[in-house]
Parts: sequence; C-alpha cells; structure tokens
Amino acid sequence: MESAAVGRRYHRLEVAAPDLAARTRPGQFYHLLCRDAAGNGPFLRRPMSVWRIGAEGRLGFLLHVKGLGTSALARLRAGDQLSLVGPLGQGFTLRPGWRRILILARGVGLATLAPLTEAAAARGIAVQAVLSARAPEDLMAAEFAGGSGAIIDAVYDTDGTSEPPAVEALLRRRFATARPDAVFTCGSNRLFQLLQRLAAEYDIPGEVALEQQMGCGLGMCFCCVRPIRLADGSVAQQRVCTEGPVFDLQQALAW
Amino acid sequence: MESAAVGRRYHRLEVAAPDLAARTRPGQFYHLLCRDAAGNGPFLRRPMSVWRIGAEGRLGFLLHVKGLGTSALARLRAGDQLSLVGPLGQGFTLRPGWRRILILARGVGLATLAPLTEAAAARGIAVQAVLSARAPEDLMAAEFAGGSGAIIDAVYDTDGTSEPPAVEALLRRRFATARPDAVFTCGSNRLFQLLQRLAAEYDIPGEVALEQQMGCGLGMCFCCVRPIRLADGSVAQQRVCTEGPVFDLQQALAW
Amino acid sequence: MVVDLSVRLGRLTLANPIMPASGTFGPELAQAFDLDRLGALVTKSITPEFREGNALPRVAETENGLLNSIGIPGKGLDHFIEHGMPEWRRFAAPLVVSLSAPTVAEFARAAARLARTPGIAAIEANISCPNLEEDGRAFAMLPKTAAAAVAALRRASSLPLWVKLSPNTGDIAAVARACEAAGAEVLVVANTILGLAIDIETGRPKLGAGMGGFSGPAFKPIALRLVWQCAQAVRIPIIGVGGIMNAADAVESLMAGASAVQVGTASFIHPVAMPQVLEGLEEFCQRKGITRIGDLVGVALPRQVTGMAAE
Amino acid sequence: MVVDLSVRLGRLTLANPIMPASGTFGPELAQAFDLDRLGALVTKSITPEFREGNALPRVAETENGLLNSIGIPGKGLDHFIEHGMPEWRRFAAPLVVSLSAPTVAEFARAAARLARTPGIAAIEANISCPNLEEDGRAFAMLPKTAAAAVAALRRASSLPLWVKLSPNTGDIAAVARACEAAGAEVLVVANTILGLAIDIETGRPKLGAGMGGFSGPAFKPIALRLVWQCAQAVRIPIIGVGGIMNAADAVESLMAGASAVQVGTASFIHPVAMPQVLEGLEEFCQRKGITRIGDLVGVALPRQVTGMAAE
Ligand SMILES: Cc1cc2nc3c(=O)[nH]c(=O)nc-3n(C[C@H](O)[C@H](O)[C@H](O)COP(=O)(O)OP(=O)(O)OC[C@H]3O[C@@H](n4cnc5c(N)ncnc54)[C@H](O)[C@@H]3O)c2cc1C
Ligand SMILES: Cc1cc2nc3c(=O)[nH]c(=O)nc-3n(C[C@H](O)[C@H](O)[C@H](O)COP(=O)(O)OP(=O)(O)OC[C@H]3O[C@@H](n4cnc5c(N)ncnc54)[C@H](O)[C@@H]3O)c2cc1C
Ligand SMILES: Cc1cc2nc3c(=O)[nH]c(=O)nc-3n(C[C@H](O)[C@H](O)[C@H](O)COP(=O)(O)O)c2cc1C
Ligand SMILES: Cc1cc2nc3c(=O)[nH]c(=O)nc-3n(C[C@H](O)[C@H](O)[C@H](O)COP(=O)(O)O)c2cc1C
Ligand code: FES
Ligand code: FES
Repeated sequence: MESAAVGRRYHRLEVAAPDLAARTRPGQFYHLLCRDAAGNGPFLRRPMSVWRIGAEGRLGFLLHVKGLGTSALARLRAGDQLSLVGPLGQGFTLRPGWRRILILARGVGLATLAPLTEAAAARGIAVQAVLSARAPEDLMAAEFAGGSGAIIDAVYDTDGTSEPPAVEALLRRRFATARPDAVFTCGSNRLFQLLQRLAAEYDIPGEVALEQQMGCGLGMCFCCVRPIRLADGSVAQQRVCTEGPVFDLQQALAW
Repeated sequence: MESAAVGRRYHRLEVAAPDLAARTRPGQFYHLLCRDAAGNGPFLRRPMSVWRIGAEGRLGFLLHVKGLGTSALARLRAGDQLSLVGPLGQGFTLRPGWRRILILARGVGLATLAPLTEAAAARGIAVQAVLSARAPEDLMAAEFAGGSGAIIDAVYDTDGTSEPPAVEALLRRRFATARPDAVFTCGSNRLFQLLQRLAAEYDIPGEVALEQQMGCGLGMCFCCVRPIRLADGSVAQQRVCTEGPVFDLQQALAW
Repeated sequence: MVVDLSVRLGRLTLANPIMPASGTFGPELAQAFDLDRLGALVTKSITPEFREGNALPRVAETENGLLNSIGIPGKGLDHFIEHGMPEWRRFAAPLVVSLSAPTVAEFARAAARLARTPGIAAIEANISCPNLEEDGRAFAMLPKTAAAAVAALRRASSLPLWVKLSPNTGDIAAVARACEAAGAEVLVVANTILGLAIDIETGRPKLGAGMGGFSGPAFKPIALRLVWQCAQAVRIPIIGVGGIMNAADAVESLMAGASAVQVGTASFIHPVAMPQVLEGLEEFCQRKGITRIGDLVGVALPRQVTGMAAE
Repeated sequence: MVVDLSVRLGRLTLANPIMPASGTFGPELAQAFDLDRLGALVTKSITPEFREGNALPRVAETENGLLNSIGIPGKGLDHFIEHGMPEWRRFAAPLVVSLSAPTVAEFARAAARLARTPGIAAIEANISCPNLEEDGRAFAMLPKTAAAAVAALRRASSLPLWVKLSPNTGDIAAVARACEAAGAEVLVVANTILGLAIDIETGRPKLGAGMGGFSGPAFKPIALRLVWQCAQAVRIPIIGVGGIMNAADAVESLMAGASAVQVGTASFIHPVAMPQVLEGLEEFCQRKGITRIGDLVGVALPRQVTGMAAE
C-alpha cells in the first residue's frame, strides 16, 4: 500500500491487487471499509471510483478528504490493510471507431475520469479535457492525465473562468475545433447540465458518472437510486451501484 | 506514564500525578477511562485500586488483564494520556496504637492492599501477610511488599496450600504467633468468609475491600451496591464507590 | 465434534439457523459466497403494486447503526413472479418470500398468488414496515390489526406463514400472542425501530423522508429484548433479527429464545458476514461441547416460564 | 458575540438549556464542577416509600450504550425532605424533584407534600420508569393511564409540572397529547428504552434483573425521533434526553424540537460532560451567528406542522 497527500485537500491511496486490477474497467468503483490501522472509522463503507488501474497490478484511489470516511482512509500507511469490495458497477463506454473524446471534470470527479483518459489513449483516441477547480493548486492535472497525453484546458473559480457562461464559450470552441465523437463528465451538477444541453445541441453522445450515498454497494438495498429517464421517456429510479455509476448523458437528470 | 507487563496475566501502569498522589489514601480507587492511544476501549470507565502511591508523585495501578477494559489499559505506552477520576471511596483504617496487622490477599486483591502495607510500615506497624495465588509465577510478592518489609506466607492452588482448611490452619498459627491487632483482606470470597469467621472467633477487628460493577463511580447511580449489615443488625445496600470499597469485616456479607 | 446445526421452524426444517434479513439481501450476494450455504433465502419485501420508494437520501449512518428510509420500492408482484422467481430458483436453499401490502385484502390476494407459485418454501409477512406517511404505524403495532392481517393470510394460502413483528409497538408480547392465535407459524423479531438523525450544519434530517428505520449493532439490545419477551409469550418458534454482526451476537439471540437468526445490516459492511457467523456458531458449539444448536435456544430465559431445553 | 442561552419552560425561565437527567446525577458531582452553571438540577427519582432496588449486577455495557436495572432504590419521601432537601438547597440553580410512585393516589399525595416543601422549582413526574415486574409497563405506556396520573398530580400541587415519557409506548404522540391535555407544562422525552444483554459464556442475562433500561449514544437516534414526534404533537415545551454526549448531540436535540436537554449517561464517562456541552453549544451558536438559543429549536421539523422559529 502506498499513501500520500496530494495538495491540501486530496489524498491518493494505491494498493497492490493484481487480480482485481485486471478485472477493473474505467468508471467502476470499489466499496471501501474506511478503517484506519486502529479500526477507527465510520460504520458504513464508502464508494470510491478507481482512479488508477496500474499495469503493475496496482489499484489507485484519489480521495477528497472531507469527512469521517475519507479521513480514516487518509490515515492508512504502507503495510496497513484495506478491505475492498469490487470492482462494482458499470464503467464508461468507448465505441469502436471513435477518434476523439472530450472530458469535462470538476474537483475529485477527475479521479473517476482519469482511467477513461488512459484507456482512450491506449486505443489511440485523442482526449481533450476541460478541468475545473477552485484554484490552480487544486487542479491535479497530472493526476488526471497520467501518461495519456490528454490536452487540458484549466478553468478556476479564483479567476472566474469556471463560471458556466465562460465554460460554455470554451466548450463551444473545443466542440468546433476538436469535434469530439463523445463527451464525458463527472463531479458537478452545473457542468453536467451545461454539457447535457450542449451535447444535445451538437448531437454528440455522452456519459455522466453520478454519485449517491450507498448502503450495500451491491444492488441489494436500493439506497443509492437516482432518477433516470428511460428510452421510453418514463423516469425510473436506477441504482447508482448497479445500473450506474455511469449513465447516458441525456438520460440522467440534474440533482 | 510507565507501562509494563507483570508475569503472564498482570500489568502495571504508573502515571505522574503529584496532586492526586498526595491526596490518595490506601484502599481508595480511581475510575479509569480505558481507552488506548487510538481511542479504542469499552464504553464505561473501570474502577482500579491504587496499588502504589509513590513518594515521587507517581500513582500506580496493577491490573489483572482480563477483558476489554484492562486490555485497553495494558496497551497504553509512555507518552499516552490516561483520563482518571479520583481518588474515590473510603480507604483502610489504621488506628493509633496498633502494632501488628495481618493481611490476607488473593490474586490482584494484593494491589488494593499493597499501599496499606506501605502505610503500616511507615508508622512502624509490622505486617504479616498471607498471599494466595494460582501458582508461584502469579504471586507478585515483590509487587505487594514494595519496601515495606512485610513478612509473607505464600499459598498456591498448584500445591493445594491455598485450600481453605490449609489456609485456616496457617492463619490460626499466625494469629497465635504474630497476634495481629487488626486484619485486612481483598480478592476472594472464600478467604473473606474464612477471615471473617476467624477474626470473630479471636475478636480482632478487620476490614475488607469489596468489588462491584460500577456506573458513575461517584455515588450517583446506585449501580455498585453490596448488602452490608449495619450496626443495628439490619441489612442495607451500600455503595461500593462511596461507602466502600473498604467495609468493616464483620458488617460485609459474602457474595 | 460434529454439531447438528439444523433447526425446525414450524413445518420447515432448515440446514442451519443463519439466513438473511429481508431488504438487505439479493441474488447479487452470490458474488461473495455460495448462497446455498444459508439455512434459507429471504427476498426483499414484495408489494402487490409498483412502488417508487422514498425521497433521497435513503440512508444515513450513526456511530454504530444505520438509518434507512427505502420505502419498499419495487416493480410489484407480477414482475416478481415473472422475473424474480426464475432468478431465485437457481438456488437450492429454501426460498422465503417477504410480502408487504397496504390492506388486509391486498395481503390475502397476494398470498394466494404466491401459494400458486412453485418454488416458495414460506411467506414472511412484513406487517411491520414502518409506514412513514402514517407516523410509523403498521399492522404489527396493535394485536388486533396484526391478527386481522395474519388470519387473512392464513386463510389465503397454505404455505408456511412467518410473521415479522415491529419493535415500535408498545406491547410486543400481546402482538406476538395475537399472531400466534391467528395462525402464524413462526415469528420474525423484529423489523427496524423508528429513528432520526439531523445534519446540524444544514438543520435538516439526514434522511430525505425525515424519520427512518434504525438497524445494526446499536439496535441489538432492543432486538434481543423483543426476542426474549416474545419467547416468553408464545410457543411457536422465533427468528431473531437486529444487530447481529458476528457469531457471538447470534449466540446471544439464540440464548434469548430465537430458534434461528437473520443477518441484515452486517452484510453491507462485510458481504461474507453470514458464512462467517455460521462458522463461528459451529466453533462456539464445539468449544462448549454443544452437539445440537437447538440446545442453545432460550437458555437465558427465566427458568419458570420456559419449557425449552436448558443446559 | 453574546448568545442568549436562556430558555423558557412553561412558568420557569432557566439560565441555559443544559441540565442533568434524573438518576444519573447527585450533589456528588459538585466535586467535578460548579453545579450552579447548570440550567437546573434534577434529583434522582424519589418514591413515597423506602425501596430496596433491583438484583445485582445493575449495570452492563454495550458497544455504545448502557443497560441499567437500578429499580429506583431510595429511602423514601420523608427522608428526602428531611435529609436530601437541605443538601440541595446549598445550590442556587433551580431544583427539579423527580417523583415516582406506584399508584395515582400515591403520586398525588407525594406531590402535595412536595408542594408544601420550600425550595422546589418544579416536579418532574417519572411516569415512565419501566416497572420490570410488569414486563416494562408504566403509566406512560398508554394515553389513558398517563393522563390519569398527570391530572392527579396537577390537582395535587401548584408547582410547575414536568412529565417524563417512556420510549416503550407504541404511540408517543398520543401519550404526549394526553399529558398536555391533563395539565403537563413540560414534557421530558424520554426515559430509557427496554433492552437486554446476555453473557454468552454463562448463558445468563448480564443484569441481575434480566431486562434493563438502555441509554447512551446507541439510544440517541430513537430519543431524537421521539422528541421530533412529540414536538409535532403538542405546543408545550419539550426537554430532549437520550444519548447526548456532546454539544453536537445537544444541537441535534434542539433542532428536533427540544427547548432544553438533559444529559445522563455521559456524566458517567466524563463527569464534566455538562459544562462541556454548554460551552460547545455557545461556540456553535457563535460560529453560526445564532444570537438566541431558542432560534435553534425545531428548525429540523417539517415546515408545515411547526409554528416555531426557523432559520
Ligand atoms: C460511485 C462513487 C464514486 C465516488 N468516487 C469518489 C472518489 O473517487 N473520490 C472521493 O473522494 N469521493 C468519491 N465518492 C464520494 C465518497 O464515496 C464519499 O461519500 C465522500 O468522499 C465523503 O465521505 P466521507 O466519509 O469522507 O464524508 P462524510 O462524513 O460521509 O460526509 C461528508 C459530507 O458528504 C456528504 N456525502 C457523503 N457521501 C456522499 C455521496 N456519496 N454523495 C454525495 N454526498 C455525500 C455527506 O452527507 C456529508 O455532508 C464517490 C461516490 C460514489 C457514489
Ligand atoms: C473498587 C474496585 C477496585 C478494583 N481494583 C482493581 C485492581 O486494582 N486491579 C484490577 O485488575 N481490577 C480491579 N478491579 C476490577 C476492575 O474494575 C475490572 O472490572 C476488571 O479488571 C475487569 O475489567 P475488564 O474491562 O478487563 O473486563 P470486562 O470485559 O469488563 O469483564 C470481564 C469479566 O469480569 C466481570 N467484571 C467486570 N467488572 C467487575 C467487577 N467490578 N467485579 C466483578 N466482576 C467484574 C465481567 O462481568 C466479566 O465477566 C476493581 C474493581 C473495583 C470495584
Ligand atoms: C436498507 C434496509 C432495507 C430493509 N428492507 C426491509 C424490507 O423490505 N422488509 C422487511 O421486512 N425488513 C426490511 N429491513 C429490516 C431488516 O430486515 C431487519 O429487520 C433490520 O434491519 C434489523 O436487522 P439488522 O440490524 O441485522 O439489519 C430493511 C433493513 C435495511 C437496513
Ligand atoms: C443509571 C441510571 C439511572 C436512572 N435513573 C432514573 C430515575 O431514577 N428516574 C428517571 O426518570 N430516569 C432515570 N434514568 C433515565 C435517565 O434520566 C435518562 O432518561 C436516560 O438515561 C437517557 O438519557 P442518557 O442517554 O443521556 O443517559 C436513569 C438512567 C440511568 C443510566
Ligand atoms: S447501495 Fe445498495 S443498492 Fe446501491
Ligand atoms: S457506581 Fe454509581 S453509585 Fe457507585
């Protein structure tokens, strides 16, 4: 296990789990027992996106250290044990024939999208990314891009470039120049709504990874539902842990 | 704080607490929050007799490591904090004019009686002790006597010398030779009953330190009562934490 | 030493006393272990009609427990019989279908349907799910309403009838007796107790629905007490549910008078909790020289009121 | 920023909302802090006659809670008035005398005596202490029996009348309304809930009495729910009790609808818990810019049913 702080509010955790890593696809998550070496931590597990699927059989998570669970995880050190259940849920889709994708991520949402970037690069798909963060020190562009060679536009709250109208203008320019075959997003309701509208306008397919508090993480309890508009136009509660966390961009509803 | 194992089943814990040590009398106890450095331990505090009242302002406890509380305490290390409430309860009585006392202790009961031995020695009172233990390695004669110069008879389960008839014979010999002015006991119901009967026969005053599960340790909840025969012959429930833990030998009832 | 783990529950004999609690289990758990190791399988509660479920969030945690307000979402009985049953019939362990309905008539109709459906070992009537719109009221709150539901279910189907009670009643013993008299074969004790948690930063309840059902270790002393009260009130077997996380908890429930136990919330924390409880139970019996699990049942009950085996 | 911590409870105004829970407090605690910092002092329940109390052991712990079966031991009302009162009158904080009695008539007679005793600010009628000999039944189990006791107390004494409810009833809202109608000025919500723990090595209950009252953090979600239900059922003020260990817990109880809180089990773990809760409460208000503690009361209640101040 490797454990290290990333900036002021983030933490990365990498564990050796070759069997699991080999079976994990971008967009899937694990349900982690958040107990430090002394056994302290919250009662329930916490879902965490896979952020790195290492070729060397390592599985990486990137945490926004926020509450009981993430701070217990951030206290883990080399040699400690981590109980994980997974891989769980449906990952992102990369259709054959796609050449370019656009990714829009905010905050720790980039952790969920990072493996997609790597997978796209491995298939020769070019990645254009717009990353939104509070401030430059929170961006984690390296954590996002890894070795994928993704081209990144960074927008910040601190200079106003992350405001929806500014992001909309930026996205329209990228849609025009990069002409993505598909778009993907995670981490912000406002950005999701923006991307949903633009993708519909440009008629580009897309996916969004959603979050929801979980009980079992295995599809048994129906704690984790989100309203999803089905193909027939009706709205149904779908389980983020089972039917998700990745949903079609146009079928997901704002939260 | 100093923390060390004593034999296979015991543990001693010494803390620097000059103010408290100065106010503590033999037979009193502290209510300890049994939480290890990580905060793990049982919900309630545990009462622990004072085993050492160090001249250097140290307060010592001797634990029989048995369950949740004592094992959490045994995990404490130098530098860790211990939350203690005390000194609590009524200690032993040493009347002016007494020259010789006899102490009968079993197991960790000797922890409760050890400071009495030291106090007696400091007043020039001779201490004759009968210590009962499962086996020679469990006796802890040094932990009992400290620097008091007490004369010790050891009896063991392993060689049958701790059986009540054998102990009775031994006590009768010591009563005859050492002619104690008072007797004290702690740690065994069988030995308490034996000593109560002999002390009545020889007409020697005595005291016993009792145990009982506690809630508050402060006299507020009445969880910790034991039936005590009052001077008027009636039996009343008395609080071990407040009216005790030390009671008159003849007034206490077997448990 | 071989321990006889089998338990008799009314007309059914189960291979062992460990089974899941309704609503905390599904065929999905087969990813974690072989479900046929369980004494029985228990479905989430099925309602006659489609149900959307409650507002979000539906789950909140406390230091040692779980609050949920799922609201029995589901696609209804038809969908269950058509799509759910074939999935369950892949397993060999006896299948117990948990049934919930808003009225006595609908309960009876649904039970009659289940009785005509092959592959069902017993019905567990969930007459206890706190109905949040009625401030937590349920059939199991009163002896009279409980008995009415049970009697109708008894008439409607010949399947073994288990009845799941509520901890929110003021008189569990009276409800238990009423259910026994009305034809219940087994009592499942108990469903979640109503609880509340508030996010003090926002000043709003942590659950979208406000109150929710409280389960997990914090609930265990209450669940045990309910088992103990029911065991002294009725002669039919009891299944203990509530806060069972490990084998010691299961032993406690058996000693309080349960003939078998259900494990709920524990599976969320450790998906393999149930097989672990089973293994630990066997080890406990071996250590104590107990050859039949039934010998543990009710040993902690006051001697005078129990006719059960005691050490 | 100065926070107005005072609270109005019927005819009484207290300097702050923090006070001890009956049976977990005594003048002994003055060794730990200045008791006059508390909003009120609450005695352990006094019974008209001498009571021996229950079998031993009387206390057992769970992971996050406490089971007790003390049984209200005490030397009776005469002894209290003669020896207890002089001790209490050394303190300046308002004194609330908790009163318990086996019958309505004895309740009324004892209340009349207290009304003639100087130095008492209010009576807290403990109509909820689980009577273990009757399987946990108490006046507060049913609206009718609760109202009968409260009405008799109301007639017998003109002292402010607080009434302590039981979590073991199946319908706390109905009991609360019945008490309000019968003349209760303040509701104390709630006493301990019945629980059980078994020592699996011996196969015996951990408490000598078998069942006991469950308190502490594990009980908190249930206690909060009861406060929330009562706050929606009555207009008189509520005092929240159950599992309050720190200031955040106290805030949760106020937000659920309590006007003040009592701290019980916490004082066993940390004798200075009450002054710490008080300080933390003031800091919370300062951080949130809340100038009157009353502005927190009931903010988490559903908007439509409360007439209380909301953010
Ligand atoms: C599929 C999925 C993938 C996720 N991936 C990541 C990830 O890669 N990195 C990461 O840091 N976090 C991720 N999360 C969120 C993570 O599960 C935790 O919920 C979150 O980090 C807070 O946990 P905590 O225990 O630290 O805080 P808590 O003490 O539980 O909560 C802090 C605050 O966050 C809120 N909260 C808790 N859980 C959620 C949730 N699931 N959704 C929205 N709000 C919530 C609480 O209500 C509270 O207000 C993911 C969630 C899901 C569902
Ligand atoms: C006044 C007083 C002084 C004490 N002094 C000492 C001391 O110097 N050294 C020492 O090791 N212990 C002492 N004890 C006992 C101590 O308080 C603990 O109860 C005991 O060590 C077990 O605690 P535990 O948490 O390790 O075990 P637990 O997990 O609590 O219990 C293990 C077993 O012991 C039983 N038990 C718990 N507490 C008591 C009790 N008070 N009396 C009888 N049985 C109990 C439990 O029911 C259980 O069966 C004293 C008790 C009292 C009342
Ligand atoms: C998320 C969740 C959903 C539940 N759904 C149901 C249900 O559909 N039907 C039912 O009878 N009980 C339901 N229960 C109650 C459980 O079956 C069980 O009675 C309760 O959780 C106590 O057991 P535990 O502490 O082991 O979880 C549910 C419990 C939880 C936590
Ligand atoms: C040891 C103990 C004794 C109690 N005695 C009484 C009592 O005499 N009268 C009463 O009304 N409540 C009594 N209670 C209940 C408390 O006042 C309180 O309602 C309950 O413990 C819940 O609060 P807590 O979780 O803060 O302890 C007692 C509780 C405990 C733990
Ligand atoms: S978390 Fe249980 S169904 Fe998704
Ligand atoms: S432990 Fe509370 S009175 Fe003794």
